[in-house]
Amino acid sequence: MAEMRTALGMPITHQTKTSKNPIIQWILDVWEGFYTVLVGMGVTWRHFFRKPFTVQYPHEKLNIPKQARQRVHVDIDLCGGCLQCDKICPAGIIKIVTAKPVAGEDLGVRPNGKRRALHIAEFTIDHSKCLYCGLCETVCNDDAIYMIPDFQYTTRSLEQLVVNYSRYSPEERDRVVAAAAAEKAAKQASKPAVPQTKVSDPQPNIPSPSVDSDVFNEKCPGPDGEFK
Amino acid sequence: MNFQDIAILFFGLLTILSATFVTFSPKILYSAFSLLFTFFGVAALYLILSADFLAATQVIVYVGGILILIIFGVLLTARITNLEILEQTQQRFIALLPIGSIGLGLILLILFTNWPINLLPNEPTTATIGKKLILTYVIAFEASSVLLIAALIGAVRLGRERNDENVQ
Amino acid sequence: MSQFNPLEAFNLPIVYWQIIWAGIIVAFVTVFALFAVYLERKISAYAQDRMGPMETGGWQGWAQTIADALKLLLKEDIIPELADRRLFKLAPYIVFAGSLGVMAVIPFGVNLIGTDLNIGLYFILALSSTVVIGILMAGWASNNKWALYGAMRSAAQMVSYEIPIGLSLMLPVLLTGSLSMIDITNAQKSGILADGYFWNWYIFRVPPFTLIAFILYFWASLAETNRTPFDIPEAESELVSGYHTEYTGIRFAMFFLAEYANMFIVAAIASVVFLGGPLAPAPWLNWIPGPIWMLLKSLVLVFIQMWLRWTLPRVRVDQLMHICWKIFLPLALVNFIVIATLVVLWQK
Amino acid sequence: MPLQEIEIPLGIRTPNTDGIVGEAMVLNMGPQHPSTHGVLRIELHTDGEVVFEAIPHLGYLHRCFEKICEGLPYNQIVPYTDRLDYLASMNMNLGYVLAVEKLMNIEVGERVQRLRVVMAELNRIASHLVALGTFGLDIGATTPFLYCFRDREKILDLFEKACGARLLYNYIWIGGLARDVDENWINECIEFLDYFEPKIKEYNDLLSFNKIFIERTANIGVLPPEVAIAYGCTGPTLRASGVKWDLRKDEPYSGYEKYDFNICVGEGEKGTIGDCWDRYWVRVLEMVESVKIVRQALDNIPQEDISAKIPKNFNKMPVGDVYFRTETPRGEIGFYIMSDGTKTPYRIKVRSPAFCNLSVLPVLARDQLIADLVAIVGSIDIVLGEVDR
Repeated sequence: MAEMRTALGMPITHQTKTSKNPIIQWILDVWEGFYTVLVGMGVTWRHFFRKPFTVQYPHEKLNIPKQARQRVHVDIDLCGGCLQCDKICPAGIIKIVTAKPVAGEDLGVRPNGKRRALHIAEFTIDHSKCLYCGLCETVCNDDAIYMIPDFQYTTRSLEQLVVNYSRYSPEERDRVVAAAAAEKAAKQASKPAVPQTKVSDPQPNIPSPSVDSDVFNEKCPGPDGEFK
Repeated sequence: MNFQDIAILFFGLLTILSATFVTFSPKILYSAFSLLFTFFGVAALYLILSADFLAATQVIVYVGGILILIIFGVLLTARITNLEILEQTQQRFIALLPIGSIGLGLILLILFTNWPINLLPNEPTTATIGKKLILTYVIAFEASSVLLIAALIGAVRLGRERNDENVQ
Repeated sequence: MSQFNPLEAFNLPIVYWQIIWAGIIVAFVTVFALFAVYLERKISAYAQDRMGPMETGGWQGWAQTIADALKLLLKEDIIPELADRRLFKLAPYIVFAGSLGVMAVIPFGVNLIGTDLNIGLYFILALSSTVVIGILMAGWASNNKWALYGAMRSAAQMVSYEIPIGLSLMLPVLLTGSLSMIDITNAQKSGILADGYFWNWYIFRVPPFTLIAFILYFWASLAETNRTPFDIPEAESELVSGYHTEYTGIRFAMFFLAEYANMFIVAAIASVVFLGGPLAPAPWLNWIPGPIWMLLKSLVLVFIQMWLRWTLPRVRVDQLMHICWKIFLPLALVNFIVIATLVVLWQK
Repeated sequence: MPLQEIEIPLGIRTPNTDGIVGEAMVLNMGPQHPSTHGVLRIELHTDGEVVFEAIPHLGYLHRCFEKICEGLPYNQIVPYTDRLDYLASMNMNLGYVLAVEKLMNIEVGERVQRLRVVMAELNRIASHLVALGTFGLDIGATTPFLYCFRDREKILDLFEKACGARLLYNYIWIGGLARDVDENWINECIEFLDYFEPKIKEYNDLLSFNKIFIERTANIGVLPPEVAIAYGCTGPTLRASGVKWDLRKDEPYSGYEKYDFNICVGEGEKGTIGDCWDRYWVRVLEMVESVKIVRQALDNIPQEDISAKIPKNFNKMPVGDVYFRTETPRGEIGFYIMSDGTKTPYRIKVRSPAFCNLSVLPVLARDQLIADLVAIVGSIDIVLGEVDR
């Protein structure tokens, strides 16, 4: 190992001088103690004049790469309701309730050009149990769920970390789920279902997320990040 | 009543009160700790009587040495973690005889001594003490140092002996 | 050189002056402790590539320790249920009083001193031994095993290190022929070559020996003040926090204050005894008053104490004793004997 | 020495000096204590400052890892392995993934293998830096700890750029990697290695060769090789006792056989072979070796699809059991996986190195001072997440 240490500029072996004479040995020991203390003081002395390694956190932030996995974010407009993320999540924190639109109801087109086939009646993520493994991100076909580098989302209670990303209010959710169930029941009775009243386009009256979390109501940075 | 009188009264009272506490406290550690105040009171009295070297010696020897030894002794007993180390008083009447005679002797001594009333001016005593120790009382001084060295050697011998047995 | 004599200037009876000086000392120690804690945090930060307190008070977080002290004052005073309440309450005062009392004989200027006892140095040694009692009291009364261990270690350590400290401090006493702090200071004004220069200070007076005595005193004083590498009474990785593990709020603050006051005291003693105290290093610097020189010298020593703390690991209990009895004591003894012989020869 | 001659502690001893049976003082070190490296509780039976019996009590961080695994598909277990040894998550991922790949007979490509080695070795450096720093902290030196963390931060930055996480990576997947790294990352990695190598001298000046540090650690907690083997110690703890045993050399996996590096063993430079200083020093030397391995692995790294071999689902698993062990910074981690053909494992058993290394503590701690016990606990470098699982 000696050649390796010389290559690094380290002493080959830090062999201290030893002596048979106990008095000389005593002097050598005292000197070594004194000398190594001075060497150590030299190291810290040089550091007094070095630029600090840390940054003053709230005022200046370190550059977080945009692929950082700090929080799960859902772009609900893109979600097709395939439930892949729900299935892959090791901690089981994603709860998705979908409902088929009733006959004749058109849910429009998603921003990525695909047809919206399902009501995403509920899309709840319990952030307090998240493992930050990023598996949900890798299985999503529509890039609707992804990790964002937003790490400041402290809340005052654990309940506030359970966030519903769906645009449907609880009443609307119950309504579409009931409607889908009714139509299914009606189909099973092999009768053409009575056309229901058309569900209004969810876009005009966007209900706020059902949980009052200031943090989550704020505009989240996208995957490209507005982070410095 | 000037400042000195007040000081003498205060420190005398402190000494006597804490000494009483040393004697009558049921907890042995309380006794030990109140010795601190006794020693300090005595040192302060020395200081008022312009014996400043004696006062500092009183503190350094009794507080810095003997008191710490006493507390160490108490703490090194088997049940140090027990806060309730109590002291038992036994055979009070037998003890009364020697203590009473010594006390009587001291009281007689106080009453029949011709105490100087005027306080000496505050003069340095260190040099005088040093000269007296090394010139006038040199034999006593050296004898006591020999005694101390003998005690030290004895202590080292005792400590070593026990270690050697442990090694075997 | 400050020749200002407060006794003459205000024409006060000496008792009043001493009471005023006591007040000044208490205020000074408190302010100094706050400043020293801030300094310690900054020094540790810069030694470790950090920034330390930066927020409180604006510029460089200067108000951080003031805020911390206020917080400690406002905190609940918790006394453990099974602790010995009376001794638990008493201990911080004894520790604080012990270290504060020493300040009485430290000269800040040639005439700026609480009381010029003619046994000044001896008085310092005597009074600093009372701190041990307070620490033992705190450790035992806490009814906590870690605190007890800390107290025992502390007592053993401080009692042992009094000896090399005493022997090292005896060198200037031998050279001066007096125990008074003022006499020791004045004796460093003149000596070899020209008067009033720094080479007259005792650290440079008898070349290797007084320097060794100074180094020995400085290292032993680290043990006396429980500083790294000799901070084993409060070694946080072993004993959690040593003898003040159970203390909170204002009582903890008193221990803390006493610790930082002690740091200043040992530095002040070193600067008076070895570095000429309030004397300027050269006559043409005499326009700077003595108290500033005194503070400057003490602060440099305090800085070195902190610098050492953030560099070195901690020694073990038995190694501490080994260093004291087998390294410091022989060196101090040899030093002492050589200087004593030299002084005797000199006077002949 | 035959095994029978090794004294194994049985029961609790009592102090016996000069025929006087003293009363033991029972001291609870932990679960909240500055130097137990997590929620470890050590029951100390002391006589004054001398510890004559130290009994570790575990389980404060038990999270049922093995039971959780029985209910999860194979690929979802990977994030849970991160949490075993949270200071060396990459190595944990690698150990588990290699075990599953052995079960499924997957051969990954050259780039994946090399990147896995790079990540594992970088994580070894990061983990050893924590070990060094906290060991210094146990001895009372605060500054080296901060320096070590400063350099570890740079490794974590690299990891964050590669996979998005700083501590729990979920980077090494069954059959591949979560993300590929680009040329830029490789350059940054080499930049880091150039920066890091001279820093080792700084640690040595400040800590390794400091007289006080040597006095505190040399000849303390000597672990003879026979005892180390008898207790199943692995990793630096074993190698410091002079046993040349490293799975990267002895049972090469993931292409370790291609790299040129040394197995660092304790030589008793400052005291006896197998003392605390040797355990510390072996870690310092291993960081140098890891730097060497990373350089070799990054040299001319081939381009390929890193996700080609990732299985789509785990519905058709081979039935049977498999055991695979790898070398983590703390020693051998072994994953024993029983498969019944379903997509979740029937049983997973983890042989964790820190647990086995900790079991030797009662032997090492006998008749040592409390201060030495702290040094011993620091030198065997346990991570409670892995001890308790």
